Amino acid sequence: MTIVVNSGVVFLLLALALWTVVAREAFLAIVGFVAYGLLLALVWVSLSGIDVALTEAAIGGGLTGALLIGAAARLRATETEARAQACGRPTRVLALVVSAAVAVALALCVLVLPDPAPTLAHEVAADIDATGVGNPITAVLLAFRAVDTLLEALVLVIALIGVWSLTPDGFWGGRPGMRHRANPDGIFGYFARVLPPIGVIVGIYIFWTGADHPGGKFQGATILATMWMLVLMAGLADAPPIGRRWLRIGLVVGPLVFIAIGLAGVLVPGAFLAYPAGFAKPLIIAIEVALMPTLVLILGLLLAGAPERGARP
Amino acid sequence: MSVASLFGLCAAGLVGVGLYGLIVLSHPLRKIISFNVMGSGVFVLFGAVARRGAAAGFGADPVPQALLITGIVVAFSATALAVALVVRLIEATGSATLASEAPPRADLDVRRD
Amino acid sequence: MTATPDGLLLVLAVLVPFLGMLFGLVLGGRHAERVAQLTLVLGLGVALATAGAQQRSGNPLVYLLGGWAPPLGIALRADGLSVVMMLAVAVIIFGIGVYAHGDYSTAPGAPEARAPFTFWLLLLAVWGSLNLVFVGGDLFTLYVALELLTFAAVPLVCLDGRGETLRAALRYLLFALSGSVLYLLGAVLLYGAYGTLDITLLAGHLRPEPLAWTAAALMTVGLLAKTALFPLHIWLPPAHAGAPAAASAVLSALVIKGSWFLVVRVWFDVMPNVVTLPAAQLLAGMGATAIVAGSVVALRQERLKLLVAYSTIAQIGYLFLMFPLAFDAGGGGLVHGAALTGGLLQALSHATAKAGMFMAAGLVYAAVGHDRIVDLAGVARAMPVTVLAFGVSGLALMGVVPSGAYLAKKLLLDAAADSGQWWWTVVLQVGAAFTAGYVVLVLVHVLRRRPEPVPLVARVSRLGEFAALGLAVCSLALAFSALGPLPDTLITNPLAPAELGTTLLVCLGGALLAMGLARRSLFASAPGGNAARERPLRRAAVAAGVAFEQGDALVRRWPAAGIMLLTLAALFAWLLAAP
Amino acid sequence: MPDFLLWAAAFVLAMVALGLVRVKLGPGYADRMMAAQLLGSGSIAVLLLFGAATGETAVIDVALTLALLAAFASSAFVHFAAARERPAADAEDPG
Amino acid sequence: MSVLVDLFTCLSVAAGAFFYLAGSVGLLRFPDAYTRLHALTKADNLGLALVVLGLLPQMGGVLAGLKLVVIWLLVLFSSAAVSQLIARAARRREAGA
Repeated sequence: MTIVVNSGVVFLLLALALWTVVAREAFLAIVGFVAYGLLLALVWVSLSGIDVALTEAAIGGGLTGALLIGAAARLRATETEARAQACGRPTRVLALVVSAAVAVALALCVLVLPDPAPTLAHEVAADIDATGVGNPITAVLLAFRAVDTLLEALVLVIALIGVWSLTPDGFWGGRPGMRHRANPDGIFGYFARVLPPIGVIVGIYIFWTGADHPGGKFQGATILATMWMLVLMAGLADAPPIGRRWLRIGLVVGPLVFIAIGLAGVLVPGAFLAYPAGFAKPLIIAIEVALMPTLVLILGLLLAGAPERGARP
Repeated sequence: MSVASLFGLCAAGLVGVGLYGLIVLSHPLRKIISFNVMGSGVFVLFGAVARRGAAAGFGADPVPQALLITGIVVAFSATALAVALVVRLIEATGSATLASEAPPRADLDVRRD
Repeated sequence: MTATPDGLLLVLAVLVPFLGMLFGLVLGGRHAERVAQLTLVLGLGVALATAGAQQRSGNPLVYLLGGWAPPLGIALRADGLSVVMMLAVAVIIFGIGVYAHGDYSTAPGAPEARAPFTFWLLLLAVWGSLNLVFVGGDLFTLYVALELLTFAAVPLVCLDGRGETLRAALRYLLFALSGSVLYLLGAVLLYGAYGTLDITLLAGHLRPEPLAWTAAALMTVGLLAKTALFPLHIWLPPAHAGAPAAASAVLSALVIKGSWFLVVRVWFDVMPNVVTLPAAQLLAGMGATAIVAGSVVALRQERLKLLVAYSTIAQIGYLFLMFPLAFDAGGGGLVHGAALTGGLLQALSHATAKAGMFMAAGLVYAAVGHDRIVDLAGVARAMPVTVLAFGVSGLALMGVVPSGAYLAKKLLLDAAADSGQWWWTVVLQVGAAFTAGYVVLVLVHVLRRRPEPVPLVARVSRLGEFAALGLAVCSLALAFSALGPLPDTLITNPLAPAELGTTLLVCLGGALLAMGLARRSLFASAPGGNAARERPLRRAAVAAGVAFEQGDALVRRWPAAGIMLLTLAALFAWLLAAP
Repeated sequence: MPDFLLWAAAFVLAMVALGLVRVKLGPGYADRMMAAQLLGSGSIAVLLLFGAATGETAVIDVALTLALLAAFASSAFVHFAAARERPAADAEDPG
Repeated sequence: MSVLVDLFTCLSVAAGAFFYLAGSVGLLRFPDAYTRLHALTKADNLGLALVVLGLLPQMGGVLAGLKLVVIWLLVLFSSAAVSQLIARAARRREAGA
């Protein structure tokens, strides 16, 4: 029975993917992409990946969509020019042939995947007690493969440095993005005053439940970051200048605490990123708590873009 | 057909669609969207692989699922950096074309005479 | 699998640069540079210690992160290949750090400025990511490392914020991202087939079967797109030529070596028994095409930095020649051996020399205010150390007698002779001749006399000149590796008539190529003067050169590059499956 | 019972798909922005029905996240789309 | 008892699904943007309300039920605000054109 729903999802997903490619305007493609992101959340639920579904719902639908639409609003004039440079028919046919070939090859690969499938689920089940957390995904992300999570935080820091490096020279140290001047008493202002308190509670809840149930720092941080951006978009507050000391500290506190706890592990149980017996869960939670401000700040600032004006409000 | 195979095949299609868009679309923002479609195709394939690995009381193999979360974050960072570059490129040049250089000129020596 | 005693050094090698970046970010202002300089010293120390530890034990260093063994956990592993690369990168980054002090220092009391601040942080980020690429033992961790490397490298391209460099950076980012998604796709298939992403475990499980072929093909082309092997070099020339000199040195000498190293890892250590000789021949064939096309187009350039950028394309091609030579005909797989050593040595020589060359070109640009090759007459007198650095780098790239590249070429030539693949001998020698060609081309122009002294628009940075010269000399000094790890039968007498004769022949060939292909006739005293007296031979060569240029412009169009990327994937999959 | 809920989920999904045709047709931006609306409430209903049918209670958290993020995304859509309709004064600060 | 509860769920969810149908048909058939907006937001919110109402008794605990209600309120609130904004944007566009 689930196959009916799933087939419907697959059909819609492919249709929306095609839409994002063939749509005439970037705006339409982005509408399609946001719809696509929402549907992906359904896919992850079907594939028993609630944690991934949460991440996808937060990133795929919300964050990426807002990022793209913000850019598209500024790039409209360049679309006609791009359309004029569209490839000719032979190129498109060739591209279609090679992409289809890759898709067919992948489909064949999917059909010949070994049965029974190799899995690490048994290993995770055997060792999860040592980590003290109940959610296997959290155990993988913060114990077995903790270094990936540390690197993920570094990826975000470097991406932010990269975005900041695009600042026009006069505005270094200024505030990111445009100043939004929506009417604070209008609908949008009202909306941006009511939604964030709820969002903050939900975000913290999703973060907190992550130790034992689906959820976690990243999903929670995304919600908090979007609420922050909502407040900025409504003009209720302004983005901080990128030179502020508190901001810089916030950006590095997560990775630094992570590395510090990791190095402490060298002394006591004897390996980088290992936790002493019995202290695993509190240390994992300490790392997640420290990562929260970093993730919220970076996600929000990535959305806001490079500084485009001075530090004065 | 199992759920995993169904979505695995769907993933193959998504990768194909994303690749096609990445090749033929000329506006960089559209390329970025196609990149995301293609990336999500890869992620869905990984999700299907994880689903096939359901065992030990887990609905899916947790290791690929954890990797997926990292992958989604990395893809978002890439998108943010790319979008910032596109915005800056257009502010600086007023154009979003990726085709940069003029076509090669014939030899100076030969043409001069 | 167990950890080895000194394994913690591997963690430090990755952590130290990243910690430097984080502290630089939080301290800000001119502290960013201070922190970076401190980190350069510390990191060099860690690299030396790692190399020492690996030498002492003779076995790969292994560290289990968090104490969890693969397949559940992640291991860091450093074999000889890794430590040599780590050491080279540490030395080159140190050199670049010294060089960049001139361009990117912040005066006391001055406010934090964009370019210096981001340069130092990104330099450290590139370093940390590269070290992770060298020691990572897990294909997914390596994917993250590759992305880290890309995100750190892309902003370096457009550090000066000009429109054309922004465009180059965007091209680079988008193409590199396509490449890394293909790599990830391959890794996903491997996990689906074998249930692990650990390199050594995978090597044990992998069998020649459709899943492995597809995965190998996808990962290979994905990495090649990031390495910019011809014809996938769509992004390289504008990016490397447009970036500021210090950044170009980082990009050209180091960043592309990250993905090249992963190709080597995947082919030699993950799937040595899956890859086939025809696939290796294709890889080397692409390399050979890169050498010819990159060199011809380099000779046709008017600007020094573009010339050096196109020469990078040729050098990248060189790095892929070793694959078929490392093939063990009896065992039917890739083996670690003389050919791999040769390839590695080639990479090190290229990295050091290329960094030196870009720095020298950058110094010229900064001092003269332009880098039009034909107008560089008299520069040799104005800035002799810089020209010396350029010349020494050029000699090192050519592979003349006392240099690392000479040894590398020797190793590869021997391997070609041993395996009976004589055609690669020809490619190796032709490649050297082309290198000689563009070095001669530049030197002829800069050494030319000029009645009045060259007007310099800026003071030449002494420190920068010596950094460039230092790296160039390092490249020559790699010849001393003949005293250490290399087989002592390799070079019986480097001054034997045959050796000297070959070198002379290569230089002569290079000079002829330069004369034939250069945009402006080499011996024209005034530009455009003697066009009427062109010989037919020169006309034919010029026509060929123009054809190459047009071909290059054709394959560097985005749709063409994308289609070729996928076609190559199909070709690799077919060649892996065929025999 | 689960079967019924799944049928209901499939039905709502089909309705969402039907509504998307309007987005394709346009003609104005308003119609297209309604897509975000429709998708938000539609996909949340599908998720809840699907979760209830398969007994996966954590799906509610996904729906909760989706509700918040869809609200954010659709308001961002309207905000930016409206901002570019006007002569830039509203959203951009020239100084 | 449980049969009654299930029946309630079925009826309520079916009614909810019907309103989704009504909303989509309205979105397709109505003549202009305002009426379409009206059809969509009203019908869909009611549809979601009925689905949530139907699922409430199927939830294990109070917290889950509470979260369901919060979801509905969130959607209600955001669709009210966003549809206002959409309508304004549409009118401004008409006025401008």
